[in-house]
Amino acid sequence: MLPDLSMMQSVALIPVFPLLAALIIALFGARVLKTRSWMPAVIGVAISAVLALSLLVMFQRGNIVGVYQLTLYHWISSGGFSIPIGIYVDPLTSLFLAFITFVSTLIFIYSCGYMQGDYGYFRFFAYMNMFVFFMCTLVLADNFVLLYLGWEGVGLASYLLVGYYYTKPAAREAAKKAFIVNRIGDTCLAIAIFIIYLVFHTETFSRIFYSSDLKNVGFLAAHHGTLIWIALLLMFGAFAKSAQFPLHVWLPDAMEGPTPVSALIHAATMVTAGVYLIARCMPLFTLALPVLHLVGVVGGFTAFMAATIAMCQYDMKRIWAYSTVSQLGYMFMALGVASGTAAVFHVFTHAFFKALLFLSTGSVMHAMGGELDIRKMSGIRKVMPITAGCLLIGALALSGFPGFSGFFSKDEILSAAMNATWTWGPLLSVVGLVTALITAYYTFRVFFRVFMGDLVLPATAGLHEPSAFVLPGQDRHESLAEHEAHGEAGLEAQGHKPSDGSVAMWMPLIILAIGAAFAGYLGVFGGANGGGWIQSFLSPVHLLNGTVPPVTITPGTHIPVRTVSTVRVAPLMLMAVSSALVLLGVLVAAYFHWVNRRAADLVGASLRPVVTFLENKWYIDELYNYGIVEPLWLLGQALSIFDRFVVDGVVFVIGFFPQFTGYILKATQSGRLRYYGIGMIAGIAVVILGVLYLLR
Amino acid sequence: MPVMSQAVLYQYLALGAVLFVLGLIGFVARRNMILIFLSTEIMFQGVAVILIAFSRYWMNMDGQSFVIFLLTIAAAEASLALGLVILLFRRRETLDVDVWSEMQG
Amino acid sequence: MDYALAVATALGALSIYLLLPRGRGSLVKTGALVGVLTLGVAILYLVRWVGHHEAVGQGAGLGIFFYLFAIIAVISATAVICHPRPLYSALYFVLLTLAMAGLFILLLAQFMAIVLIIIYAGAILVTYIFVIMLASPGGNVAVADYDRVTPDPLLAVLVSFVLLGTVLQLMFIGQPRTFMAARPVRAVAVGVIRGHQSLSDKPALRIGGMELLGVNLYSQYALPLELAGILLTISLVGAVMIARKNVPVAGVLGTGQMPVE
Amino acid sequence: MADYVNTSLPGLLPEIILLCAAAVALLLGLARRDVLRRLAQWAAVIGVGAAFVAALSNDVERHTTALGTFMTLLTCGIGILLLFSAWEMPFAMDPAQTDRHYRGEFFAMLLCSLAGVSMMAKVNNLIWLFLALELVSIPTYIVVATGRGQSEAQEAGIKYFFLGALSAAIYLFGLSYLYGFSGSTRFSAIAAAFQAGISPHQVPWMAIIGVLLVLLGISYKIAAVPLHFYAADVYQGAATPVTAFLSFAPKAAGFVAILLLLRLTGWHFTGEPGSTIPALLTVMAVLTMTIGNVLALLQRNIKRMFAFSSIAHSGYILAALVAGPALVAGGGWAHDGVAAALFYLAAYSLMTVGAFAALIYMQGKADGAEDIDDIAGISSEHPLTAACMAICLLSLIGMPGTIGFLGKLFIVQADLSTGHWILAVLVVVNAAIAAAYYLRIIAAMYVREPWSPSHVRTTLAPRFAAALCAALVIGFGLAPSRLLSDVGHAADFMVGNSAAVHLTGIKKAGSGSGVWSLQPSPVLGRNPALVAVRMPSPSIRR
Repeated sequence: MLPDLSMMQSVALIPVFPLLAALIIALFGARVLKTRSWMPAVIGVAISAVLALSLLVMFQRGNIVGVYQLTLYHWISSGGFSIPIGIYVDPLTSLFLAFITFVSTLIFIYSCGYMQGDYGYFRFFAYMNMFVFFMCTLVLADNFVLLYLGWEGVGLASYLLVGYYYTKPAAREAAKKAFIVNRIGDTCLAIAIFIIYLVFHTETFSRIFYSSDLKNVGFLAAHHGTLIWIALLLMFGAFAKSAQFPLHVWLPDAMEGPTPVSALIHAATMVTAGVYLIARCMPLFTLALPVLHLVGVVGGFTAFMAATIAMCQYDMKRIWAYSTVSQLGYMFMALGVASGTAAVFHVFTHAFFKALLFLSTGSVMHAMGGELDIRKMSGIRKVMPITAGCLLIGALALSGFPGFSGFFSKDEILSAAMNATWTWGPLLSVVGLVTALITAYYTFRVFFRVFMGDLVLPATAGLHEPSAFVLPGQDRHESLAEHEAHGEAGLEAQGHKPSDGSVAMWMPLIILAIGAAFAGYLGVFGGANGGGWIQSFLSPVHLLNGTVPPVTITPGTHIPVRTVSTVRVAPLMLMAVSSALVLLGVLVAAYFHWVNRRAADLVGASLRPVVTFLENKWYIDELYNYGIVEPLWLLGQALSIFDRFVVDGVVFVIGFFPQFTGYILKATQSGRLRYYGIGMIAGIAVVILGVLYLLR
Repeated sequence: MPVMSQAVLYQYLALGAVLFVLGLIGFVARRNMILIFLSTEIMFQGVAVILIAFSRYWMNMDGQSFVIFLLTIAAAEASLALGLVILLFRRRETLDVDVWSEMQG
Repeated sequence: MDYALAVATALGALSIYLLLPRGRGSLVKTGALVGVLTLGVAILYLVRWVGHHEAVGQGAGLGIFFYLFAIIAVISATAVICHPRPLYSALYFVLLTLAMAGLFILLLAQFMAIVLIIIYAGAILVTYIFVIMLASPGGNVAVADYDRVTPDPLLAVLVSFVLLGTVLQLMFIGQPRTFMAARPVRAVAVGVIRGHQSLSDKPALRIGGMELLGVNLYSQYALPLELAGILLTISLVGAVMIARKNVPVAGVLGTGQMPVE
Repeated sequence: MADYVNTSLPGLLPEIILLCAAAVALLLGLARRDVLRRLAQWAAVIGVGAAFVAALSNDVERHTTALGTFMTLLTCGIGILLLFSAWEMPFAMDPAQTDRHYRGEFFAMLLCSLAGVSMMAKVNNLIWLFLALELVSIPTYIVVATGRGQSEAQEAGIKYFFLGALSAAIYLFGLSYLYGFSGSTRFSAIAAAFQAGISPHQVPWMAIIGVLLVLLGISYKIAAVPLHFYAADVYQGAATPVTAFLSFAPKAAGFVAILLLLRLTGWHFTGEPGSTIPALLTVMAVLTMTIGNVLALLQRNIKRMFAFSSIAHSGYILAALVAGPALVAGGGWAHDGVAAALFYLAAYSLMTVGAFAALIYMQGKADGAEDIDDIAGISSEHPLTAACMAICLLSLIGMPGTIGFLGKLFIVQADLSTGHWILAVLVVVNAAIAAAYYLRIIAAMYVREPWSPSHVRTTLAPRFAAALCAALVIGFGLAPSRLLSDVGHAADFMVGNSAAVHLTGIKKAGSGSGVWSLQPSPVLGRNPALVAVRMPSPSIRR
């Protein structure tokens, strides 16, 4: 059945509406729209969401089959060199588009309430729209150059948004760090793209991935090394954007941006660009198996590392940031065992529950006047019940509690790793299980600390998020001090009592909560042959799971043919184990952070009499604590220090090196005519000396 | 008309190079703006002698024509230089070039 | 590497280093001594080199004049860059111009020699001296500090003489004929390519080559000649633009003084 | 053999028009009444426009060359933008000065310089080359020194002029050797001499020294290491419209001169000792882009930052020249380093003039806004100008969709396809570093809030120029085929002819770097890579 052409062209409009909205806001935001700037933003993204969802429906109904490519315009075409601008639509694209625009719309609606009264209201929406435009371009691109446009564009938007509260030094630093790390990745990606052109003489996906070269043994043998380099460089590009070790350092710091930005960019969409890139380029990666395995190993390590670090953080947003890094690690683990479907499934569910968690946290932040330290608040479910409920659902999904969305997608990954033909695949699976335990622990640590127990509110509760109205020259502490001077009366006069916020804020939470709770069932039911809907939906993208005909490149390197999408139900054993571990994690967290918050402190004390032994239920909890939680906690501390000093240091050096060189070179710009003359003559003398040397 | 040998030519080339480099030294060693520009004139003289020697060697007039243009440009630049020197002297009451080094870094 | 040449270059560097003005502890006499030594070594080297490569010794009779004018030129150029008084530098530059004119005559460029003297010694240098007199603080009685002390003589001399030494080494190493193709063939070849006639049989050369120069200028370089005229006009206007005092407009400030920052 | 560069008087019509317009502007600028003086700028604009039309109607085959036409069109196009940017210039002198007369001479100077740039591509002997270079330079010396009343301008003037005279002496020294080596000043004779005189085992030192000295002397004009020192001080000190002019005119002239010079050597100065030229170009390219970028990182003064970025961009173009004309069959046209260099030159001119025009608009009457803080948050008050500036800056970064991206793309591909892997990677890495300081400006404009109300110029001309530049940056970024074909023809001319000259009698150098050696082939000059350029759209000269 032929695809509906007009429909396909309307797909090309998906990025256009956010772009239009961004332009309208940029041009008229300051003068005309002002506080109404949210209107074009939300409308633009909502139209895109409708279009994207209808595209999804068309794929589902079979109106469109397989891959559809539409060249809109020949950008450069000259001789043998041509770069078209076109769209490449397959179920993968459609799925990404759908959740990007859908989640964006919800977050935009949320932002209307959240950013109310902010100093640069219109700028915020202009950048957010620009971001959605670039993200959609990235996903829709039919060639690497266009993809690079989107890639750079989301980086630019992210840079502007992280540095949004430019008066905060931390925000400036975070923006700078995000910039440097992303530039590393961008550079790698750019070089990879150039090499791809040199090897394949085209940049278009369809011509590369379906190229007969990839089945040509001679071609592969000739280009084996080059293909490894391409995959390696693409991998580093993906690592930087998706915050994988050692390029993950920017993500936790990027939480300095407004919370909706964290939710949209640094949790739900932009960071998944790396996953998209590798999933899209899976045909290339399957020809460079060592690199693919490296992706898996680094993913596993990152998942574990970030989870342990998350255990010993106190800032809620930071915990979720590390959890994002960790969950992205899961996705790369799946990619590493050539299971794109599992990775994409997790991206899909993660978008819902992570956006939910961030937005709930944003509500907490909004209500508590910007305070996010989990030690300073407790039992706030009493003042903001909706948020508490939503955050609980999000936490259940994140920790992979049986029946919630995270459970199914995580299990898909674990079983894919377990079933992988690669020798070390099962080991990755084990790492994933351990990480699942830790994840459950730190997730519920936050929940129990903050929402359960007695009501304790931080001093700043009731203020707006302070950074939202810090003007140039005014400092966050000043506004806090001002607030404290006003005292309780000031609270009544200036702010409002802590609550769930306006409808615009809690409505999206509830919708996201529904998604977070039930999205996972799409991976189990609704499919064609009794399998999951996601799997059968993505099955036309047969390159996603490395189903490339086996080619022997060098003796001993045999590419396995695996079709993970046929594994519909994960082994029950694995499910049971992971459920048990998650439950254990939740229980431990509940005990230490809800039931008996002192217990953790008591453990450090000396042994107690038997009575206390019995009173303390055989110290089983403490045993767990000693045996599992405490060592992991220490490991987390250690990794956190490593993170802060070593990895950060390396990034710092990379950013610092040009500046340092600059300071040395600065001496040459002495401002004196004579020295400039001497410099010129010296340069020429060196050149002529070189000639003398060469002529001898 | 005796033909000029390469050996004789090289004497002139050496002289030209020496004059050129003396001009370079004057340019970078001295601080007086007028002297600095006078040094560039020495460099031009060095180039001129080389050109005329080549002209003699190749028995054509291109080198001499070149020198005419060289002198023209040298004169044009000299007029600019002197104008500039007068302007700068009016501003700072000195011919020291090191005074003019406020922009740097 | 040609060691004799290297020694001569190094001696020259030393001499210039010593000769550059350096305030009180002046070493001019030592510098001059080293300079004379340098010239001696250089002349000996050149004479030996020419004798070695010149079988017939054509034009040897004129060699003495070359050395005479060359020595004057080098000494006066050195004096220009080393003299603490700018006025003397300018006068030495006149001497340099005269010596160059002598060399030009040796090279059968009589017209160029006259032009050089008229333009440089006659016009440009007069302007220079005028500006020096105009712009010298204290009217040329005292020598300014910046003229008496050279800030970085070593660096300047070192860098420049490395350049000179390298160029000279390149020039004199090996047989000259390996560096330039034999001329007759090339001259003919080039002449054929360009449609130029060889000039050696033209009587005009003997009377200074003015006729040929004129033909050359107005045929081959007619367009550049026009350009040169434009350039002169521009620089004239530019010099006026640069050096003019600001004309006060009646009623606006009206001091007519250039503000001094 | 035909003349090496075949230019006749009708071919010089655009330059003649420019110079006549300059004379008119000069006379008008000296009129007694200010009303008449103000006609000078209109005379200038009309002159440039007429030159543009004259260049369009020139017969490429008979009167001039593809390169000459391309450069004239580029010069006149950018020239009009520069004139618009400098529209208010004669009024914007130092407010402390008492002279309130309108200075029409300024435009005459700009026109003369533009004529020099345009003429540069049409010269056919060394003397003419020298005069054209000086015709470009001398007016710029004047406008730098007189551009504004502050003492910075005078400091810039003396640095630029004196060091310029030094560089002129250096390249004259080299030119004298080139003449001495070949016995003629004509390009055809020099090329023939290079053809005859070079073999791997016998390299005339005179030729090498001559070429190197000319190359280095001219690299002053393009602000390449090691003759880059002056750039920052001069760019900072000069009035902003003059700075904009400096970032185009001397640079374009210098690159064309370097191209002509390399072409004289037959592009392939190879053989073991002769490989100095590609080696030198490589080292210069690497140092130039790296030093320019790292020093730009440290600047807070926008004009100074642009100065260093201008150095860095010269480095990119040099990197393209290293690739040279790649006469490898089977590749696209983009493998042609010369085409990449010319394309980047055009791209760079557009984006930098656009950025400067926006900056001029944002600056107050007395060139107030120089520090990056001065333009903070300007986007909310002047969204259009800020957007133009942002577009030009993104293009300088190399954002896809802009002309700057294509420029870098072609350079990197030219380098990669000729085997200069390291150079290509360094270009990409440098582009990454460069983004830091460009984005700082964008962030200042868009993220921050204004600290103080900004005074912008009231005139629309610079804003118009900025908008036009931004539109062209995007337009050519999305539809580059016309520009590509023009550039392709120019490069075709440059390479094709030299290949024909050197087809005979040159054997491929044995070892060497091999990078610059020509592969003698029967289709040289009709090289498939170059012929391919012809196909997409009809030639500029129908």
